[in-house]
Amino acid sequence: MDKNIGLYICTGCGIGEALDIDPIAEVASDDCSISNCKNHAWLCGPEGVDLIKQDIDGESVNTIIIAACSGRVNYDVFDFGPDKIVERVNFREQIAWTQPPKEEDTQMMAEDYIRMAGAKIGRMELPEPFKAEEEYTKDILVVGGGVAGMTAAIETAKAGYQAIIVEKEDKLGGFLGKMKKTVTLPYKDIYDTGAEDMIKACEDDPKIKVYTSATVEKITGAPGIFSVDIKANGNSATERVGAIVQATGWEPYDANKLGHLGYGKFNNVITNVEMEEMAAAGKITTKDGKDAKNVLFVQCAGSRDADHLPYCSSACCLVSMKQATYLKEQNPEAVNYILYKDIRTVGQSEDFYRKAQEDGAVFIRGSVEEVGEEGGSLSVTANDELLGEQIKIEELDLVVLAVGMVPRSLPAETPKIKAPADAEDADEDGMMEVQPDSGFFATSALNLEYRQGPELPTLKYGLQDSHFICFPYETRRTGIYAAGCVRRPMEVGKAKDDAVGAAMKAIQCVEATAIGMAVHPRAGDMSYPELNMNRCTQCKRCTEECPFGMYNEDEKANPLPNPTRCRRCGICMGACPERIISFKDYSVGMIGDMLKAINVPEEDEEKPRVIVFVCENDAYPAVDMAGIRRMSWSPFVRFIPVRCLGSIALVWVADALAGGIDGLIFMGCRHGDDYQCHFIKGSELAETRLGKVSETLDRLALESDRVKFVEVGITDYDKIPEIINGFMETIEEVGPNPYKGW
Amino acid sequence: MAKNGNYDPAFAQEVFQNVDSGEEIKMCMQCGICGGSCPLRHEMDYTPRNIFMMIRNGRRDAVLSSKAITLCTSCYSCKVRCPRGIPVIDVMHGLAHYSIKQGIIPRKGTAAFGGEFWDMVYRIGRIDEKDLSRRYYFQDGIVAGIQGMLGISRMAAQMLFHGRVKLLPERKIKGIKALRKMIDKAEQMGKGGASA
Amino acid sequence: MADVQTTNQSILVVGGGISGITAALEAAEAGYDVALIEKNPYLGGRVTQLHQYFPKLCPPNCGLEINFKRMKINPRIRFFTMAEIAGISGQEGDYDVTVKMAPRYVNEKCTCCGKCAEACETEIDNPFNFGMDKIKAAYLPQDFAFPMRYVLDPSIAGTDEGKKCQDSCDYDAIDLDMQEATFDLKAGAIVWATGWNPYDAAKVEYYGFGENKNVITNVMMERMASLNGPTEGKIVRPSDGEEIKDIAFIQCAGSRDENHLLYCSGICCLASLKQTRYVREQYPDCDVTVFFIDIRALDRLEDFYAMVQEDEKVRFVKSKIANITEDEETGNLVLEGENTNTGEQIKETFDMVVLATGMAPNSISEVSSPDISCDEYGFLTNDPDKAGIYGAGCARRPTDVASCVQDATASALRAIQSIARR
Amino acid sequence: MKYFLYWGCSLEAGGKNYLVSLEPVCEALGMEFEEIKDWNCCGASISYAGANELAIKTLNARNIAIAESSGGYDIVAPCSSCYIQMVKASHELKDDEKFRTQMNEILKEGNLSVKGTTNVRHIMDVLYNDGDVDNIKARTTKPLNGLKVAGYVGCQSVRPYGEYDSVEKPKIHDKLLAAIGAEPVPFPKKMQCCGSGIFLSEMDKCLGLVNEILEDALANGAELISTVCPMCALNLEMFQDKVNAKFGTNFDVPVVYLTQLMAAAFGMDLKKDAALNYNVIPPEGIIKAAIGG
Repeated sequence: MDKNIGLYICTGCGIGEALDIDPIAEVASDDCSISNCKNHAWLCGPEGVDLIKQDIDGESVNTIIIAACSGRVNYDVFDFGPDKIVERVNFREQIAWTQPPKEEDTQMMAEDYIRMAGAKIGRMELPEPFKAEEEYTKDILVVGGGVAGMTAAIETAKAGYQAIIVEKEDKLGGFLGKMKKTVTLPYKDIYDTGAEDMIKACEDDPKIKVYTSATVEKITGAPGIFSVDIKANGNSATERVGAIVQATGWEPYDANKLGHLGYGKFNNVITNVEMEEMAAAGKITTKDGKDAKNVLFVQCAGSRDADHLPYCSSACCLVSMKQATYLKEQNPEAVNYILYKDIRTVGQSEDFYRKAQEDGAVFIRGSVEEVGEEGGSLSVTANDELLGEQIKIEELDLVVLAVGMVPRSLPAETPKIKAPADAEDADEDGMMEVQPDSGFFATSALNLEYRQGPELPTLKYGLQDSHFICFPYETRRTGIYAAGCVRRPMEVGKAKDDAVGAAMKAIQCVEATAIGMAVHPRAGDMSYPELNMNRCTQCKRCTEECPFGMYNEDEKANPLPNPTRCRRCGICMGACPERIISFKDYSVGMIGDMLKAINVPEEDEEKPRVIVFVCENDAYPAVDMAGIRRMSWSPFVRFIPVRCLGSIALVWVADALAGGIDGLIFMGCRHGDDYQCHFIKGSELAETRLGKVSETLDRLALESDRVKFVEVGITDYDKIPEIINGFMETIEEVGPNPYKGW
Repeated sequence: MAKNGNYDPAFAQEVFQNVDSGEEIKMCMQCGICGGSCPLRHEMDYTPRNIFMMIRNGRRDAVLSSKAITLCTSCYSCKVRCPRGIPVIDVMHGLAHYSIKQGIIPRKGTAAFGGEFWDMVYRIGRIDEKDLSRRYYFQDGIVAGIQGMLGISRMAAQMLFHGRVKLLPERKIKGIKALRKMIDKAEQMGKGGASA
Repeated sequence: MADVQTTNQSILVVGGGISGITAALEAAEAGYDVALIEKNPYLGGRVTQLHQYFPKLCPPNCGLEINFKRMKINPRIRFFTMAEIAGISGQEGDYDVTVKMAPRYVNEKCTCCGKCAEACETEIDNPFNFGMDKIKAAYLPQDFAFPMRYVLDPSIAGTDEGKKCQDSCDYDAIDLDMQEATFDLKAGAIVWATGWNPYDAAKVEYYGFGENKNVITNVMMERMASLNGPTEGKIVRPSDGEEIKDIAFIQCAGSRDENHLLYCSGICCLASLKQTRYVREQYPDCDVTVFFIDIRALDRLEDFYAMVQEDEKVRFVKSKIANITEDEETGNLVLEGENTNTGEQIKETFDMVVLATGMAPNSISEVSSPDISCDEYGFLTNDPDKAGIYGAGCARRPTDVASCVQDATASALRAIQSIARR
Repeated sequence: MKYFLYWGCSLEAGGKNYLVSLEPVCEALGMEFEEIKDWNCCGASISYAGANELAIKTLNARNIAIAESSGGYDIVAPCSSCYIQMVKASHELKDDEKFRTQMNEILKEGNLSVKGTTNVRHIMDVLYNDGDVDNIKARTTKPLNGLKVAGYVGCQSVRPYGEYDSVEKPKIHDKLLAAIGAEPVPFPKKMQCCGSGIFLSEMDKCLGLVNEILEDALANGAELISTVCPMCALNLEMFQDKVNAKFGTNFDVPVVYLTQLMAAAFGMDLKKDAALNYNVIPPEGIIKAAIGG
């Protein structure tokens, strides 16, 4: 579009006291040829906003630079509609509140920020939303027909969308279908599972299509335009869907690994799943058909055990109490022993713990030492923590092992892939174990045709859970959401709720995709990466480094973008050495120009210049906060917010240093196991890439100290001054950048 | 009866059926606040929580001969704090009563004193303090009695001197016969177990 | 508030905590109009008062910042702070709701420059820090407050102090004549996410909260550990500001208790485990004791428990502490109870005690609608026969942040279904 | 206002000074007492040695039944032990229909029946809530000018039901003391048990409890201890020499009934009404000094 630029400077909130406005206006016109520059003592006030509106209407200004408070404030006041470009320059938090007023350096800072804004605006275009050639569909695929899967489908349909269930068994229902009863809210008693009703609801609802004895053979495409090949009862079918819910559930931990608890050794040592099936079938008996009277439940059988399942399977306490209730109903004289580590009936389910106690279940805190058989009945020797002794329970008809849940996504053994040449952990055949957070790890369920593997990356223990506490549905494959026990072990009621949430996310994704809008965390972003392919060198960096598997690859290793999978982080832009990836409103050239726009004083002026790239999600707000708290730091730094540190192109570093900039700081999110980067790998990638930069720097005879990476959390605002000033000291030591003034 | 260490539900059943408030112990989640609240906890061989644990385990002898069950001062701290609403004190009293009934008598003193107390209530419907203490101290015969009495003689004398001893012996209440009938009925309707 | 355009196609979300915010955003990002009502002067609710989340030990503001950004760019969401529901009529698909707005005495012209706070001399107990410190009566509720706007405490509204603040403001953002206002909304469905309150620790009398100066609650501990808390993030004894050497955590202080909250509050175990990290980070030599009945670390959270158990400075004792007495001179606290593993009596002295108090649902009793049903504890039950109003997060069950967000996401779909049904 | 006064066995003997002093005090506060006809012992907290729960509750149900049939006024119990026994029974009669039926079946043996409508109240409750603090202040002609008193509450006067005061941090005793011009001292052990009914049989163990209570009272500057239960009064007053012998202490602190202090503060006769001469450790001097002659 033809840009008609207006610069509006606010002199309120101390800005007027800190800066001389006229010289800034001159800079704008001289260096950025922005002739239309107005200022107002209260720009966010009615008059101020009118001032701008008049220009928009009168002077047809369509590109607005607002030099006032942080863009995080008054965002609504300065919203002039989608057809205007608005750039905020942070004069208040970053200058007026943190720099000494009316000083040369303060003034220079303001003028630089105007130059940078001018440069940025020059390269900015209004995003045009992506539109795929194929027609978008809003149907939802649900893989797995257990309680979570059925719920996801039913709730999807209730909201008016088509759902397609693919279930590998010949009947819907999963474990719910095998249960006699469930315990769930309000936890006062045991309740009907409702499985039959749910199955019927799925089969009868015209908005739900059910494939049983079916598997997903292949999924190609991307959100809004997935194509799914299904094999059902030997026949093949293809469905087009917009988003996917994976609810492939769990399987019981293999009790054969629990020999020390007598499983496999004694017939009447059974698992809670076997117990459930027996109860559902009618009668709880010993293997030789005698009614069970004395039963001992071993809690955490394999769970909370470093040698088996380190995690807690969440539901087993309630399940055992439920099964104890079955037994009491069958025979009021029955005696239930529950041998536990901790009773974990959280929330209102504590009510059911009390019920089990009222029913007379004997709770023993301790652990099994030996399971034995004497005279046809079982005995359990255990260490009773509270009696502080070894105790023995005899004449047991059944010992029920409360085995935990293993997500179906966990492969029987860790798969291997061909190791890259430089891999340390490659075996003799040049193969290496796949990391859980890779798309090649999980057991086959989706068979995605993705460059980065056929399945959802998992977390620890093969759980397809989200890493994020605040965003529990964030998987690393856009438009594919896990639900139920494949995510984390949970009881039936929770699995239902979880599935409803996943359905919500799926629906949201198809709606956003249809209008070319990004989903979380840049929801609403209409930009998307565009590739200038004729300069591509097939280096594969983009296809390998995108955390969301956005790129496929053709046989010639050309990247094949799937924009509806994209989260708009720009990590591919940062990865590309050829600078061929850019967004309409965010590009290598744009930041490059901003860097060049900075006025770098001669060496003898002793005014070093340092660029601080700040992650706009965490580091930038932290800097704002430091400003609001009126902290202060060296006037020689210039902040440049970026979508994610992962989007930083190394060429910027080179450009900056070549331009005489003395140093650069990268402020990004914490990474490692508890990473906070909203784009998973962004800040980590940035640091690795920087490692490589320093080599180049050394070659240029530049000290690698000139580039520093720091992890800054959003609440680390108190550290901002020391980080910056500390770095300025380092720059002091290494001296001015020799390339100044070249 | 359970071999030591072995779980045997029989005793728990016995307690549920025969001991006043006995069934309430089902609700115990072994938090220990009762033991921590008891004024004589340092004197007890087992805390109430521990007693409940042993009942589940089936340790009849240990429980019924535990001095803890007769060391309850009836201060109700355990009952007001129990997060499961167990009337711990009533259970302890129930156990003491049951154990005495079974002729086990964990603490002679209290059993005798309480016994005398109750006999007097049953006999005349009220308590005659001086007579009660006399009977209490003389239950083991003259010598022990005199020794015991001497132990509190100064106190007794002082109370006498200060007019805090009722000189006339307490008479039966008028309705004593009816009262006894009621009590007998209650004894036979309520828990507490038959004497061994 | 005449400009509030809502229809029976709109979704009303009551409560602007993590659950309410999530419900509102998920619905809005699927293309629905949402009105969000929050009674505090800022959004974010309880999580804004937390120092870190378990198990990642990351700052809640990190996720909130993203959510607020989502909100800023989403024209479909309208939100109202200092607002509460006064009444609901109608039924699923067609609710008429009356909203009551308390006066903030600061209007949307506020630029957050802070002049009023400078001018104001009156100080009030800082509600954000549970009264552990003072704050000017003209104040920004908290550092990351969204919206970034000051508030005047009603106590100075009619006074010269109020006048002084007004005069100090260059942007006539202070309006001392502001009155409680009410306005009406329409909605096709309502998400009820009013969250929780910390259970009143003073009710557990034998712990002497309020009398024993160095007995604090877990929520107070969160504020203490926070950089923007009353002690700039330093964990110290309230009585004398001394550093701590020996601290105790008492679990189930009011939860799983027939005299208080019958249910388990679900989060207190992890909260205390998390807080042991705060302490150990600041005090490499501090001994920590956790008194518990059962440690309840579900699913992968067990890893966090295991990690804390590795710390030889942290001791776990299975005991419900019976009594706390304060040593007059030192302010130290003597804890008594029974170690249920050994049967031994506990009589130990600590210099600070943290009560892991539980979650009490924010009561909705003042508002009645045939479509709202609660359990005996006051949690919403989402009775399937009563569609239209859906509880979400801790208004439904005491639970952690991740579960709240899941539940809130689910509630957004339930609300959308109510509208789709029409 | 009219009440049944259930003074119980102790107030006729060991607790004589309680009975003597409470009557004029309550009368002065406009209360009128009637005796429960042919009342029987409450069973105290020790009867379990000889009887089961039901039998002991029967004792109390009988008293309640008689009261109910002859006016149904609230029953006031000055003895905490009587109070707890009766209030326990009355609660169950009120709330537990099964128990009520069972009990009526038992009472039938004596041609009695009970509805469970009668309230059982402790004397402190009645003094504070019906006697009314302002009224008490008004009656106080000879305030105990700042006499430092440790208000001992004991156990059974509030626990377990806490009907009129906190079961953990009771305040009423202190408020009543303050109302008559005394200065209630902080007294953390005001709720610690004195040994109650097992004192005689477990004297060696219970002396320790008394020792702690007295120690705490004096450490907080108390000049005398006020009680509201004959059992507490007895255990705290009469065994000080034994405590001294056992712990090498030298306690000699007067232990009086709250009603004795009230009588004194109301300007009544220190012997005839306040019954101070009944106390073994003489409080008269201290009290005289406080009220000025």
